[in-house]
Amino acid sequence: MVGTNPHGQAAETAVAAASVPILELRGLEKRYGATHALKPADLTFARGEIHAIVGENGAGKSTLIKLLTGVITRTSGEVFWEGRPVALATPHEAIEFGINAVHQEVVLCRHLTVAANMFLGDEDVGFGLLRKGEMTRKAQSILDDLGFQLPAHVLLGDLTIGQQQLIATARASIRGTRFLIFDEPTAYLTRTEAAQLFALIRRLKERGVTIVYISHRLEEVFELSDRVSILRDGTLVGTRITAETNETELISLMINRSLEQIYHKEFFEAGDVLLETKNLSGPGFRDVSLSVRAGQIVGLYGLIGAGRSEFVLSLFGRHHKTGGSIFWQGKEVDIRSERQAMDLGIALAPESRRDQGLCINLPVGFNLNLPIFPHITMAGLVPFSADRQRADRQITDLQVKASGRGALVSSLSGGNQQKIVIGKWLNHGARLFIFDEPTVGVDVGTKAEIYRLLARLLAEGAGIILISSYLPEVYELADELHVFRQGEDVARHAYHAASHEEILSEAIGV
Amino acid sequence: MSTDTKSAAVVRKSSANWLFGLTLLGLLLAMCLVLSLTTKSFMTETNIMNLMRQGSMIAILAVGETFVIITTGIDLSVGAVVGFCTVIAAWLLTHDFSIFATVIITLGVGVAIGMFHGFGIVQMGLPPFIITLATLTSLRGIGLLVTNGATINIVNDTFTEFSRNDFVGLPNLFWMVILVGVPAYIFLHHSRYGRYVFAVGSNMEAARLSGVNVKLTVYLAYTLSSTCAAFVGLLLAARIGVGNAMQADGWELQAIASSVIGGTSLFGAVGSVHGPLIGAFILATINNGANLLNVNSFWQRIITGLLIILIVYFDQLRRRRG
Amino acid sequence: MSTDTKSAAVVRKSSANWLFGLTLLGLLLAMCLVLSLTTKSFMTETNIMNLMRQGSMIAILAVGETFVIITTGIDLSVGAVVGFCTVIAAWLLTHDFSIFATVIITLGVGVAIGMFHGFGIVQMGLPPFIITLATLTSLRGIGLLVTNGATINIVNDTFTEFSRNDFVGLPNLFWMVILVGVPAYIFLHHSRYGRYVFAVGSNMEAARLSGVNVKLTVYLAYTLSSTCAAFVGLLLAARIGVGNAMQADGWELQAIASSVIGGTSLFGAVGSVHGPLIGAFILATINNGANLLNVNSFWQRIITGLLIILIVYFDQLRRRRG
Amino acid sequence: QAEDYTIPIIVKDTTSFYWQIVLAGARKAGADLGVNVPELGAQSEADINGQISIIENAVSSGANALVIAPTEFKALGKPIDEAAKSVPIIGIDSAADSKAFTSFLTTDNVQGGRIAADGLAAAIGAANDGKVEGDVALITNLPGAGSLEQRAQGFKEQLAAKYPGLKLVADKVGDGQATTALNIMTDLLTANPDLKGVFASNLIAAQGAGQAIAENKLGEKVALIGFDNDDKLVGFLKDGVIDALVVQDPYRMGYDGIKTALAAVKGEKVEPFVDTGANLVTTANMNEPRAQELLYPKVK
Ligand SMILES: Nc1ncnc2c1ncn2[C@@H]1O[C@H](COP(=O)(O)OP(=O)(O)OP(=O)(O)O)[C@@H](O)[C@H]1O
Ligand SMILES: Nc1ncnc2c1ncn2[C@@H]1O[C@H](COP(=O)(O)OP(=O)(O)OP(=O)(O)O)[C@@H](O)[C@H]1O
Ligand SMILES: [Mg+2]
Ligand SMILES: [Mg+2]
Repeated sequence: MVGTNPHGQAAETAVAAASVPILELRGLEKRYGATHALKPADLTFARGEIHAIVGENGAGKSTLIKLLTGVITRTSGEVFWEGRPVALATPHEAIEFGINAVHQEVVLCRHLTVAANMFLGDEDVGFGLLRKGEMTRKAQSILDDLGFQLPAHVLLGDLTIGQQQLIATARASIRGTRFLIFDEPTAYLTRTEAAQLFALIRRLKERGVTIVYISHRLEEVFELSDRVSILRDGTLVGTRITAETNETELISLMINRSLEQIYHKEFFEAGDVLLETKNLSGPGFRDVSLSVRAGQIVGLYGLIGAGRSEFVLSLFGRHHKTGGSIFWQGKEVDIRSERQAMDLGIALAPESRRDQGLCINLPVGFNLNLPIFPHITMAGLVPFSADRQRADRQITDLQVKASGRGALVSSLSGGNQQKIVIGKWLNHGARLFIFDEPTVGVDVGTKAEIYRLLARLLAEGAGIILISSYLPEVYELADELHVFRQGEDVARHAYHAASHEEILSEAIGV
Repeated sequence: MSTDTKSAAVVRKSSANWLFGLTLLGLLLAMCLVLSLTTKSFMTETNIMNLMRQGSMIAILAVGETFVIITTGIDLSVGAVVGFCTVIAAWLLTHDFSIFATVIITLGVGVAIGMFHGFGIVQMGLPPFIITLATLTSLRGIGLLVTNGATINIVNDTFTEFSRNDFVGLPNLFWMVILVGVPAYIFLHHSRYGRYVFAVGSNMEAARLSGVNVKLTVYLAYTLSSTCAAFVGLLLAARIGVGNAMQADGWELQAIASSVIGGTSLFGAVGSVHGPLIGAFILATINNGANLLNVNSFWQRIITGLLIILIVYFDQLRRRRG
Repeated sequence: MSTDTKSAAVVRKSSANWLFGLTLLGLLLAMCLVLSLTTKSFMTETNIMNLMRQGSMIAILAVGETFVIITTGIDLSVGAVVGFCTVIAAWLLTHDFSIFATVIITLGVGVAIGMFHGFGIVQMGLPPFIITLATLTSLRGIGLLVTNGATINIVNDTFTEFSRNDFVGLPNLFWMVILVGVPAYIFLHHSRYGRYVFAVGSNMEAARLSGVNVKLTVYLAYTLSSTCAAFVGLLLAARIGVGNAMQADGWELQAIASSVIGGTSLFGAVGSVHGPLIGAFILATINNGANLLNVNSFWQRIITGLLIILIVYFDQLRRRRG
Repeated sequence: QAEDYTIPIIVKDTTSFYWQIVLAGARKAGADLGVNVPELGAQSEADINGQISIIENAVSSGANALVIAPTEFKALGKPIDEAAKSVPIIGIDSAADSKAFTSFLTTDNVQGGRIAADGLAAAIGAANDGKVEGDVALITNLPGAGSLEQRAQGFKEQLAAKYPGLKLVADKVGDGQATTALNIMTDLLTANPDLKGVFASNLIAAQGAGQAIAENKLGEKVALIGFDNDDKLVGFLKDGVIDALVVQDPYRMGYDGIKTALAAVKGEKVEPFVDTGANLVTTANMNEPRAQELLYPKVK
């Protein structure tokens, strides 16, 4: 074994168990056809450390994780587990070593119960039969132990996406007994849920579990990690000890330039009122009265499940209101379909890119142009040139990393997919833009671009409703901030008029 | 969420499931009630025995089909497998194989066909619809070739009497439903691989990432389906006393319809063993009742179609509400 | 990424698509070449004309079916609609309706059936498999009821001659493929609603939130499929000169197979118009060739099944690689 | 030299035993006469379009003559006219709406239905001390198949004309499956306890119906008439489950069809119409040589 090992010397000297890194990568590489997703990387993970990985969208973070958990097979390179080369060809093999991951998109079975999901692939069996009651009890005690207040017997599909994410975490933590990877775990979590997660991660670290943590939120990286590695364009550009670096250095390593300011905010003269709701009620929200003016960003903050998405879906005609009224540029309207909302001049970039935002097995160009086919149709037909021009312009403007407008959306990284969700509305000529969690899974550089884009839309006379569960984002950007709690609009603040703490307590309701 | 409300939710959930099973059973019983009021002959012992015989073969097929549908697949070949296996069984019996050997070999043929489907889907990456459609076509051809387009007469009386006889007051055929249904129930609802069948149907990627052997599970589902079909082939050969490759034409659609009437979702991950069984007997009762009421054969088709729509519609409603 | 590499990629992509179309066409041509070398009679004018006639009806059905499959649906009723529409057409013609009126009314029946499917799927929330299976059963029943299980003779010679005659050297039936295929191509690949068909098949909710009228699109797909089937019903009535509800049995499976051979994905959002057309003529050539080579009809079934597996397998390979 | 002749035989449905006997006769004729005989046929008796395509292919593949069993009277008329422009056509089994046949060797299916009615009446009479009365039923295997319609027609006409005591209480149409015929038969027996007789108008229907009667041990009580024959039905006939079979002479149709076609190709004069006949074979007469010849055709 040693003989075939080009780095044999390292393996030989690493006899003292404690000094052998738990996992070591040598020249690990992955290509998807022409895409070089991960260029040969050397990296070691020490026992019991929390190792953060940061990088732009499409930098190769998820690819690295998938390689380590046996989800995809590597193109070349070697992986050493406690000094011994391992194949890691299947998820099963990785689980056997005690390696597990919480993947970026929640991957669990909606039709099975929480307990069944937690023990999937590792069921308790007696006399050939499943011990269902036993497993439910165990799952419940694990959940209770972790402090997640979730029932173990309900169907997973009945939980919110954030709760599902927590179940995925709990599940990974009972399998990844040695090495646990989190790929953007907080993207769908509320603040309290995130706090629960951090507590869990620290506890696992105390137990000697090695943790890899991927996030676009740098403050989380600084809060949690011991070391941080930076990926850029598939290349591992460096590893830093977290205590010895700072946000500016990380950003410049990630995007190869410095970024003075992430939250790009411009102030415009408030124009005429575009949209106004009076005591609007609908499925999931009650009695919401607010107005949006041209040149203004109205922020909606709240915990996940507070009813903000439901509110904007009703504005967009996806659900029908049950009470109250909507005024569009002063005139009362009854919006009954998405098309009607679009014709009025409303655009909505929905919160779930996978379920609501994208046709992921269709090309990028198709997705970008889908909302505007009625505009570019001539005599019932879509002219090829208009189709191509508009798609190509969007791809260039948004710097979408794709092999062309013919590439399928499913081959893009998470963040680049998010750019398509937003980009498809920019050509539409709307006056009111609704962005529901527009920066979930988006890297800092792109976030800054998106914020610039908002400013550009405002400058052109549009109004914006911005929904975010990430308080700094709405706090820094919104001209007027509404706080939602359990379907109600419980507070309204002008720009920077209240502190983070005040807003949080309003959202939680203590 | 407190433990109390949690367990309350459990009770509600499982009683709803139970009620759903009941409601289908209720429908079946209501149909029986109406028929026993409108005809003299429905509630006679012979007719009930006939009904049990008539429903049982589709019922067994529907159980096998259900495994496949739960994995989001479909098995269009089951009717052809039945026909083909009547030929195999008849051929073996006329070539002096013992009944025992005949049963084992015929079931083995079923297993082989199922493995082939698994191979096509897992290894070759073919859509289940296509590979099973291809097998449908080819198997009928092979069966016809074996018999040279004719029927093989089965002269073994022990074999042919099996489908006719009763045991402890129930037709043997109905016992066969129980023989298949009980292990199938335990397998699907209480075994590890049964659960994997659901997991694969719900989210194949998640199942794979959890270390579930997805390929094996798919193989298993198709093999069970084909084996059930081969078993039905044996029963059919015994019942009609001949081997004929063109028999059981269209039974795949009846099996699928039974399964869906019994609450199986064609989008996968939803289904049971008892539902399809009840579904098959509902269809059998529709036909039996129509025959007893001497409804024109053409109206029978029309009514069957409409009832399928109605039953599945109300089932959807109930599930959406529940 | 520079603009150059991007446009290169575009070219590569679209040429790959083109090549895929070509490869199927290549397969068809290769089959023709082999047949013209092994038989004297294949490359005769009459035989090519026959081949065109024989493939054309399934080809038209396959185009209609493709719209439905792209929306991730399935239409099992097309064969029954064809049979039913031969009855309608024959009934109308024997009741002294003009040919024009007959054509319009029969197509109208097709539209109505498609709307009913749309209604069942969109408003009642039924799985396409179930609603079209139910229509299949019921329509055969209604057709049999109308004819009382018999056939209706069509005495109108102008009507019946249509399917036999040629125009500018091509059989009228083949012209009908062009008549349906060209607008279908433009509709699917170049019109707004054609794109919506793809969008709905890929992600219904995303399509909806992009302003696509999803319900209308679903209605449209099923209506087109049933209307194509009604049109084929007219052609078949003209070809066989009678109305008979049991005709076109199993054609739905042939249409689906043609569509899938032609590159349509049963998981939705992938498909074309030219693919299924070529697929249908590949199937027709297999049968024609087998007849000319005097292959036993049982072997024909076996070979057809195997070829379907092979063709779809290689298509998968090519697409995965491409 | 006869070897150079190709005379395809086109039957209605290659998947049934009856047509296999026709093909066997044709094959034998081909071997005896040195003619090349491709055996063609559609996938089902109801598949009209399939048969039309086969005729087209056969003509274009350069046949010298065609022997054909038209699947539907009206529908095959035009295609046969068309084909007759190129080659002589010999019709067997059933007629078609065409004057272009060089020769016809057919059984009259309507007549077959009448014979079945006579057979049924005789069987009921024999079982009921000469009283020909009571409830009877008809089971048709498949809707929409021409010859089955004609048999039903002949059967019903004869009942109405000659046996007023026999009341047709059920006219059932199956879906081509023996099992369906079996289920229909058991339900008929349940719904009509006084049922006296049944006519199952083809091989498959008779197999199913016979099985139901055997299962319920009603061979004595219910008379069953089948149409066509195979080992299974002959077994039933022996056991008294089936009282009589209407038997045609498919082997001869096949054999003589090819023979006549060859004569026509050579320009010899041929008989324009030959009735190959339908015979009633009962349990009583089944051991006569002619019956034996019909019941056990030399298929292989
Ligand atoms: N299945 C695939 N086929 C082709 N290319 C792929 C595939 N999956 C990922 N890629 C490409 O590999 C590169 C790295 O993707 P990866 O998902 O690892 O990025 P990431 O760092 O996780 O980004 P994000 O922060 O957006 O999640 C991207 O360019 C992406 O387009
Ligand atoms: N999958 C679901 N199943 C059941 N109820 C849900 C589901 N998703 C949301 N809800 C309920 O709908 C209501 C509003 O949820 P919604 O998603 O609109 O909240 P939100 O404030 O938009 O949160 P966010 O956008 O951050 O996810 C809540 O009562 C929530 O519990
Ligand atoms: Mg990622
Ligand atoms: Mg939301």
